[in-house]
Amino acid sequence: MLAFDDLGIRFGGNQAVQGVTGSIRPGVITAIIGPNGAGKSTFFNLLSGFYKPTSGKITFEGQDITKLPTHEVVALGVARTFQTTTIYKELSVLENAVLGHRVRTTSGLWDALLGTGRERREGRASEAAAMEALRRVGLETQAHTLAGSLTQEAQKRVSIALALATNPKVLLLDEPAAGINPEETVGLTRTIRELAAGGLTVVLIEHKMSMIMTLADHIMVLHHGQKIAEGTPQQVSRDPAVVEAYLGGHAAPHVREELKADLLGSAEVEGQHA
Amino acid sequence: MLEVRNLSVRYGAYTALHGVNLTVNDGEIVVLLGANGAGKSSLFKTLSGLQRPSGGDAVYNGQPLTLGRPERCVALGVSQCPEGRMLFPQLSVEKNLRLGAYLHRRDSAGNQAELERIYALFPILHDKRADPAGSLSGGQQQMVAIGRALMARPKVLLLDEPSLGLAPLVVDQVFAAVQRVNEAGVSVLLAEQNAFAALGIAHRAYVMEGGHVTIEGSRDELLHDDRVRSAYLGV
Amino acid sequence: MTSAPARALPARALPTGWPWLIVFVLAALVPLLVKSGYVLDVAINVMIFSIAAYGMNVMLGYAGLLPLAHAGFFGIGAYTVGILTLKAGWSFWLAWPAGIAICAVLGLLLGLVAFRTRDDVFAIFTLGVGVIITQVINKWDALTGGNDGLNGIVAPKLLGIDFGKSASFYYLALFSLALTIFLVARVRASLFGRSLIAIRGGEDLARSAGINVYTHKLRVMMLSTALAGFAGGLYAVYIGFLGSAITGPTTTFTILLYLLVGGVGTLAGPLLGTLIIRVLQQSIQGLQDYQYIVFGPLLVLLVLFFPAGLAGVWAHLRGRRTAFEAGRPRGKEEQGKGVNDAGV
Amino acid sequence: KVVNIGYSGPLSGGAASYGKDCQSGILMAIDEINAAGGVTVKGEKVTFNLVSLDDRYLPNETATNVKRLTSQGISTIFVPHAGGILTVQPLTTRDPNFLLVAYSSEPKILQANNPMTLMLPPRYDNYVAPFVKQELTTFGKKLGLVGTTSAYGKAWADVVSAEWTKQGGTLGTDNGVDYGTTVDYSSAVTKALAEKPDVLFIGGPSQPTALVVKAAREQGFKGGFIVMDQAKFEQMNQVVPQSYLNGAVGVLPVAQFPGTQVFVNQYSRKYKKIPTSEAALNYMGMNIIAASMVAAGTTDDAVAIRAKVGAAAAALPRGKSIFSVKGVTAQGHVDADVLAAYLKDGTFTKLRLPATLLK
Amino acid sequence: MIIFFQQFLNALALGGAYSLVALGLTLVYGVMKIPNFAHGGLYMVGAYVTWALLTNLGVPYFLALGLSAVALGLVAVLLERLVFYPLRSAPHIHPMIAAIGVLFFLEAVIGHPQVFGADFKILASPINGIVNLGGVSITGQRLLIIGASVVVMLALFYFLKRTTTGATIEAMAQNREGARLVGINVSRVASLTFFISGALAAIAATLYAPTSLVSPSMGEVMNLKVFAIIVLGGMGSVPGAIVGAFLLAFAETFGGVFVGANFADVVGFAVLVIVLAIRPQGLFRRTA
Ligand SMILES: Nc1ncnc2c1ncn2[C@@H]1O[C@H](COP(=O)(O)OP(=O)(O)OP(=O)(O)O)[C@@H](O)[C@H]1O
Ligand SMILES: Nc1ncnc2c1ncn2[C@@H]1O[C@H](COP(=O)(O)OP(=O)(O)OP(=O)(O)O)[C@@H](O)[C@H]1O
Ligand SMILES: [Mg+2]
Ligand SMILES: [Mg+2]
Repeated sequence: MLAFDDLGIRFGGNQAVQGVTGSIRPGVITAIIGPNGAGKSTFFNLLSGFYKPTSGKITFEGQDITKLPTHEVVALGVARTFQTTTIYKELSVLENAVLGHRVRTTSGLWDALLGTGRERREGRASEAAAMEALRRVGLETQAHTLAGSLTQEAQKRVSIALALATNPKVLLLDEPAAGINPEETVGLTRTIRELAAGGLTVVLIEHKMSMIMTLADHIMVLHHGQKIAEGTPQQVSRDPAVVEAYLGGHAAPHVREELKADLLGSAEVEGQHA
Repeated sequence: MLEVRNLSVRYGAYTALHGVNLTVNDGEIVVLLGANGAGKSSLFKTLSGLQRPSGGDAVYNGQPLTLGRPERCVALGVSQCPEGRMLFPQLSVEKNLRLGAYLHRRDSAGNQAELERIYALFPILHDKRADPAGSLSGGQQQMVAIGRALMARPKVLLLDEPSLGLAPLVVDQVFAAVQRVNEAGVSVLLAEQNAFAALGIAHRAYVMEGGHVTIEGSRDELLHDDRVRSAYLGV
Repeated sequence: MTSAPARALPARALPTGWPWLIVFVLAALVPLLVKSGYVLDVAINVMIFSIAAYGMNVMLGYAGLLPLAHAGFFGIGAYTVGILTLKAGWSFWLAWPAGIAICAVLGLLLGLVAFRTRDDVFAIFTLGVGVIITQVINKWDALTGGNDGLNGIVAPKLLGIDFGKSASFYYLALFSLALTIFLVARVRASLFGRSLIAIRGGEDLARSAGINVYTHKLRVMMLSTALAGFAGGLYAVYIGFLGSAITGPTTTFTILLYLLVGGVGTLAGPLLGTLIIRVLQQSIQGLQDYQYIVFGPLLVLLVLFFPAGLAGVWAHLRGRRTAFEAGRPRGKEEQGKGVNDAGV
Repeated sequence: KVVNIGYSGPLSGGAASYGKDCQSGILMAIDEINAAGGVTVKGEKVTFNLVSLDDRYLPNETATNVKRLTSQGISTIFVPHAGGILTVQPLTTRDPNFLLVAYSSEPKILQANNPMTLMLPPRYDNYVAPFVKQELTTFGKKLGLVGTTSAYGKAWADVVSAEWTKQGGTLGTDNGVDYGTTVDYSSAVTKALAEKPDVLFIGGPSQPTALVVKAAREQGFKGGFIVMDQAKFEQMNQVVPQSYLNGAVGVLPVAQFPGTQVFVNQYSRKYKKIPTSEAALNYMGMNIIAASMVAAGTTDDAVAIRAKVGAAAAALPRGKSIFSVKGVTAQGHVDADVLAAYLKDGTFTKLRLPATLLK
Repeated sequence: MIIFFQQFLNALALGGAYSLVALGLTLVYGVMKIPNFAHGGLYMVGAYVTWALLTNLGVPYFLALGLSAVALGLVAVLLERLVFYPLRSAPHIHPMIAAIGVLFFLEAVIGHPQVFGADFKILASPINGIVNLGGVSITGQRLLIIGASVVVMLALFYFLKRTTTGATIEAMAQNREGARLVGINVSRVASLTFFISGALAAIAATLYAPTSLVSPSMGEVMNLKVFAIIVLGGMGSVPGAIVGAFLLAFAETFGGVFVGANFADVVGFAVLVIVLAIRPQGLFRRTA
C-alpha cells in the first residue's frame, strides 16, 4: 500500500538514504532495523512527508505523495511518532489526542469566531475520536492528566494515541520501546499487536531485538542508507550481511520460542568472558 | 573510593532521591538498575556537580563532590557521560572530544594520545572527526559523548544509560569499551535499562526504586534475585 | 522566542465567563460615578491598547510567534480611518471595518513571506517590517501627511450619540474591548485555537499530527493584525490626531510589555497588564526625572519575580492544589536527541 | 496664593533635550516672578508653580496629560510640539476651558482658528528673501538642498527653493534626510556636493545641522549655507569651529539681540548653557501669561486671560519679552520682530527683513 | 567615479562602526541566547564615559578608549550577574523585556540633569587631518574607525577560533550543561562574553562618536540597526555580524544615492526583509 521506488535523500555531502525500493504490505507488522545512523529515522521522515526526497518516488495506495506536504500525507492516512518522545507535555492526555484528530476536522477561524454549529459538532466528534484512541492504547483512565506528568512509557503511549487519532491506515513508530524497561516493553508489544490485529498497518523501527522478533512479520534492514536485506525474522537473523552489520553476537538467540531462556543465558555467557 | 552518603535531591516540592547510600570501590564496575524516574539520572547529576543536593553528600577519596561545581568534580577525576549526551552540535567531533580534556588543556601530548585511544575504541568517530557532532546519528553521538567523558581521564566514569537507542552491535561495543576502560584502572558507575548487558560486565549492582536504593549485591546475587529477574530481566 | 511561558488556559474558557461579566458591569458603572475626564481618558487608553495587546496575545500567547510589526498594523488601522474619513469623506462606521480588513489582508501578505522564517528571526523580520511601515507612513506625505500627521479626525456619531464626549466614547471602547475578549476566548476554546497551542508547543509535532501549520499561522496572523487595526481605528477617532511615532517599534515593545506583565497566553493578562502599567506610569509621572530610573528596574523586577505575569500569579495560586500530582515523573526531554529531532 | 501652570512636553527619550530647553524658559520666568514676590492679581499676591508632565512627544500622551492637568484645575498649559498642540486644541473649549500656549511654528495651529491658543514662535517666511539674496550674490547661483525632512523642514525647503529660482538661481536635487534618525550624514552630503552647488540649504536641530556643515567642509565644500531657523548659530558653534560656518545666514543668536544681555547672563548662570529661542520664547510666553492674568484680574478664567494677551504682550518690557513684540494677532499668534544675520569672519551682520512681510 | 569612491569610503567607516557594535550583540546572543536590547544602552554609556574621561579628567584619547572599554566591560558583567543570570532558564522573551527595562534605566540615569543631562555632547576627535586621495576625501577619524575595526575583528576571530578560552565560548553557546560537564566554568564564560560585548560597544562608541553626537537616546537608533545586522548575518554568527554590518552600511549609503537620501533607513530594513525572505536563516547560519 505504501510503496517507494529508488528513494534517496542527501544532506550536504551525506547520502543518508539511498536507492531504497520496496513496499509496505497492508495488515502486517513491518520492522526496520539497522545500525545507528543507517538512515532509519530519515527513511521514516521521507515516508511521512517530513523530508522531501532528493531522488525517487513514494506512492500511497497508488497515489504519488512524494511532494505532498506532511499534513496532507497525514490526511491520506499515514501517521508517525518520533524517536524522541514528542508530545505536548503541558497539555492533558486527552487534548494531545484531540489534536491528532484535527486533520479530520475542517472548522477554522470563522467557525471559531462565530461559534458555528460545525465547530461544536466537530469539537464533540474530536473528543470522541480522541477517547477512542486513548482506549486503544489503554490510557482512557488518564485522559485528564497532564501528559508531561506521566511515566516515560505512558508518554510513549500518548504519542501513539496522538497518531492513532488521525485515523491512519499506516502507523510509523520510531523506536517505541526506547528507554522503557522490559516489563513495560512487553505491555507495549501487546498494544502494538492489538493495533495490528485491528487492521492497522504498522511499521516500526526498533533496536530491541526481543521485541522485533516476537512482533514483526516482516523485517527490512538498512545499512549506510541502503536496504541490505529483507524477509521474515528468521531469514533476516540468519542473513550473514545483517549479522555482520548489525546483530553481531545477538543473532543466534533471537529466535522466537527460545527467546527468554536464551537471553538470560547469553548474559551469563557474556559475563563469563568478562 | 566514591562514597555516597544519605544523599537527597529535591526538585521544588518533589523529592527525587531519599537518602541514597552507595559506594564504588576503586577498579569496580557498579551498575545502577531502576525503572524510569527511579532517580538514577538525578544521582548522576548530583555526583557530577550539575545538581545541588538537598541533603547528604558524596565524597571521592575524602573530597566532597556535592557542591554543585562540575569543574571541581572533573578535576577530582569524576567525569560523566550524561543522559541526553549534551554535545556541542555545531563543533566538530574532534573539537568536542578535545573540549572533554579542557582541564588538561596544557598537556597537549597527553590529549593527543588519549584522542587516539578513543578513535581506536570508536573508529567511526575518526572518519567523522571533521563533521559537526550534531549531524551524526544518535548512536554515533553517544560514542562522542562517551569519548568526551574519557578525554577528561577520569578515575571514576559515570555513564548514564550509554546504550540508549544503540544498535545491539554497538551496545556490545560500548560495553566492551567500558570493560576495557575499567581494566585500565577506571572505576565505572553505570546506569542502565539494559539489565542483561549491564549485569554482564558488572562487579556489583544496586537497584533503585522511587528514589530509594532497594536492593544491592554482587552481580550473581542480583542475577538470581527474583525481584530483579521479573522486573528487569523479564524472566 | 517561541515558548510562551504561561500555562495553557483550560480548554473551555467560555463557561467560566461570569467573573468577566462582573468586571464589565462594574466597568460600565464607572462613567456614572466618576466625572473626571482624566480618569475616563486613562481608562479609554487602557481599553484601546489592551485590544491591541489581545491582538498580540493571539500570536504570541496562542501560537508562540512574536510579531514585532504590531504597532505598524495599529497604525495602518488608525491611518485608514483617518485618511478615509478626512480625505474621502467616509463615515467612521465604514472606515473602521475597512481599516480592519486592510490590516487583515496586509497581515496575510506579510505572513506569506514572514512564515518562511522562524523563532527569533521571525520576530526580527517583523520588526524590520514594522520599521518600514512607520517609515512609509512618515514619508508618504501626500497620503499620510508625513511628519505633519493627520489632524482633525472627528469622533463619530451614531443614533444621536456623540462619541466625541469622553463618557460616550468610554462605552464604545468598553464594548469593543468586551467584543475582543469574547472573540479571543472563543478562538482559544475552538479547535482552531487548540491547534495554535499545538503549534506553539512544537511545530514539527503539529505538522505530523496533520495540522496545516502554515494556514493556521496565516489565519492567526490575520486575526492579530485585524485586532491591531481594530484598536488603531478607535485610537484615531479618540485622539483625533495621527503622527507616525505611535506606529513605531517603541509602541510595539510597549504593547509587548503590557502583555508580558499581564501574562502571556492568558485571557486576563493583556487587560491586566495594560491597566497596571499605564496606571503605574501615570502615578510615577510625579517623579519627573526619576520616573524611568524607577520604571526600568521595576520592569526587571517584575520579570524576575513574576515570570508568568500577573495573571500567571493567579493561575499559580489556584494551581497549587494540583501541583503535587503534576509533579510526578517528567519525561526525559533530552534523551536520544538525534539530529532529525533536535533540529541542530 | 500659588497658581499652577501646566506643561506637557518630551522630558525623556530622543527629544528630551528639546523639551527641557523649552521647560527651562518657563521655569526661569516663574522663578523670577516668584523671587520678586509674585504678581498682584485683583489685590491678591500670586506666585506660580510649574507642573510638568512627560509626553514623550506622543500626541495621545499629551492629551492624557492635558486632561490630567485640567482636572487639577490648571487653566494655562504650555505644549511645545505640533502633534500635541493639534491634538489638544479641540479640548481647549470643552468642559474646563484652558489657555494653550503653543511653541511650534506649524501654520496649521493658526488655521484651526482656535480661540484659546497662544502661539509663540515667529513666522519663518520672513527670513527667506534676505537669506537668498545674501547667499546668491555672495556665492553663486547653484543651491544644494540637505535640510531635515521634518514637516517644518520640508516647508522651509519649499519656500527657499521657490525664492531661489525667483531670484534667478538654479536648484540641485533635494537630498534632505531626517536629522532625527540619521546616523551618518556624509552620504547625503556627498551626493549633494556631487552637483557642485555654491550654497547649501541646511537645517534641523542645531547639533545635527552642525554635523552636516562638518561633513560638507570636510569633503571640501567652500560655499555658503542657508541655515533654517530651527538651527541656532550659538549651538552649532559648540560642535564645529566657527570658521566652518563662515558665509552662513541664519537667525541672529539670542545673545546678539539688542537688550537681551540680562536674560542671557542670568540664563547662562542658572542653566550653564547659552539660551536659544526655545528658552527665550517660552520665557516670553510665561511673562505674557503672568501679565495677562494681572490685566484680566483672574488666574483661572482662561477666556478672560486670553482676551488680555495682546495688550499684555505689547506692554511687556523688553527685558521680559526678549524680542520686540508688537502684539498678538486675531488667531493668537505673537507678532514679534525677527532678526537674521550673515556670519563672516566671526562677526554677525544683521540682515534687514522686508517690511512688507511683517504683519 | 569620485563620487562612488567617496561613498564607498563613507560606507566602509559606517560599516566598521556597525560591525563592532553588532559583534558584541551577536556573541551574547550566541552564547546566552539573549537578545540584549540593552546593548545600545551600553554603546551610549560608553560614549559618555569616554566623553567624561576626555572632558572632565583630560585623559588622552587612546587611554580613554581603553578605560572606557574596561569600564563598559564591567558594566556589562554586572548586567549579566544582576539581570540575565537570574533569568537564565526563563523563556528568552523575559530577558528581552528585562533588557528593555535596563535600557530605559541607563537612558534615564545618563540623561538625568544631575548626571549628564539631556543635551547633546560633542566628543573631540583625536585626529583632525583630512586625507585627500585624488578628490576623494576622508577624515583621519574615519580612517581610524576602518583600521581599528579591522584590527578588533581579526583579534576577536583569532581569539574565538584559535584559543581554548575562545572555544569555551563556542562550546557554551551550543550546550551550557555540556560545557559545565567538561569542567568549563560557565559563569566565567558568561561574564567574559558580556565583558567582551560591553568593551566592543564602548570601543565602537569612542571611535564613532567623534563623527557624530553623543546623546542619551543615541543607543536606540543603533539598537535597531545592530539587531537588523545580526539577523541578516544569522543570529549568533560572528562572520555573519561582520558581513551584515557592511551590507547594511553599503545598502544605506548606496541606497541613499539611488533612492534618495531620505529613504536610506527604509532601504536598510528593506534589504533585511528581502534577504530574510530569500534566506530565512540569515546569511551565515547553517540550515538544520
Ligand atoms: N537533518 C539532517 N541533516 C544532516 N544530516 C542528517 C539529518 N538527519 C539525519 N542525518 C544524517 O543521516 C544519517 C542517518 O540518520 P538517522 O537518524 O536516519 O539514523 P537512524 O538509523 O535513525 O539511527 P539511530 O538508530 O541512531 O536513530 C546520519 O548520518 C545523520 O547524521
Ligand atoms: N529538573 C527536574 N525538575 C523536576 N523534576 C525532575 C527534574 N529532573 C528529574 N525530575 C524528576 O525526578 C525523578 C527522577 O528522575 P531521574 O531522571 O533521576 O530518573 P531516572 O532514574 O534517571 O529515569 P530514566 O530512566 O527515565 O532516566 C523523575 O520523577 C523526574 O520526573
Ligand atoms: Mg533514528
Ligand atoms: Mg535517567
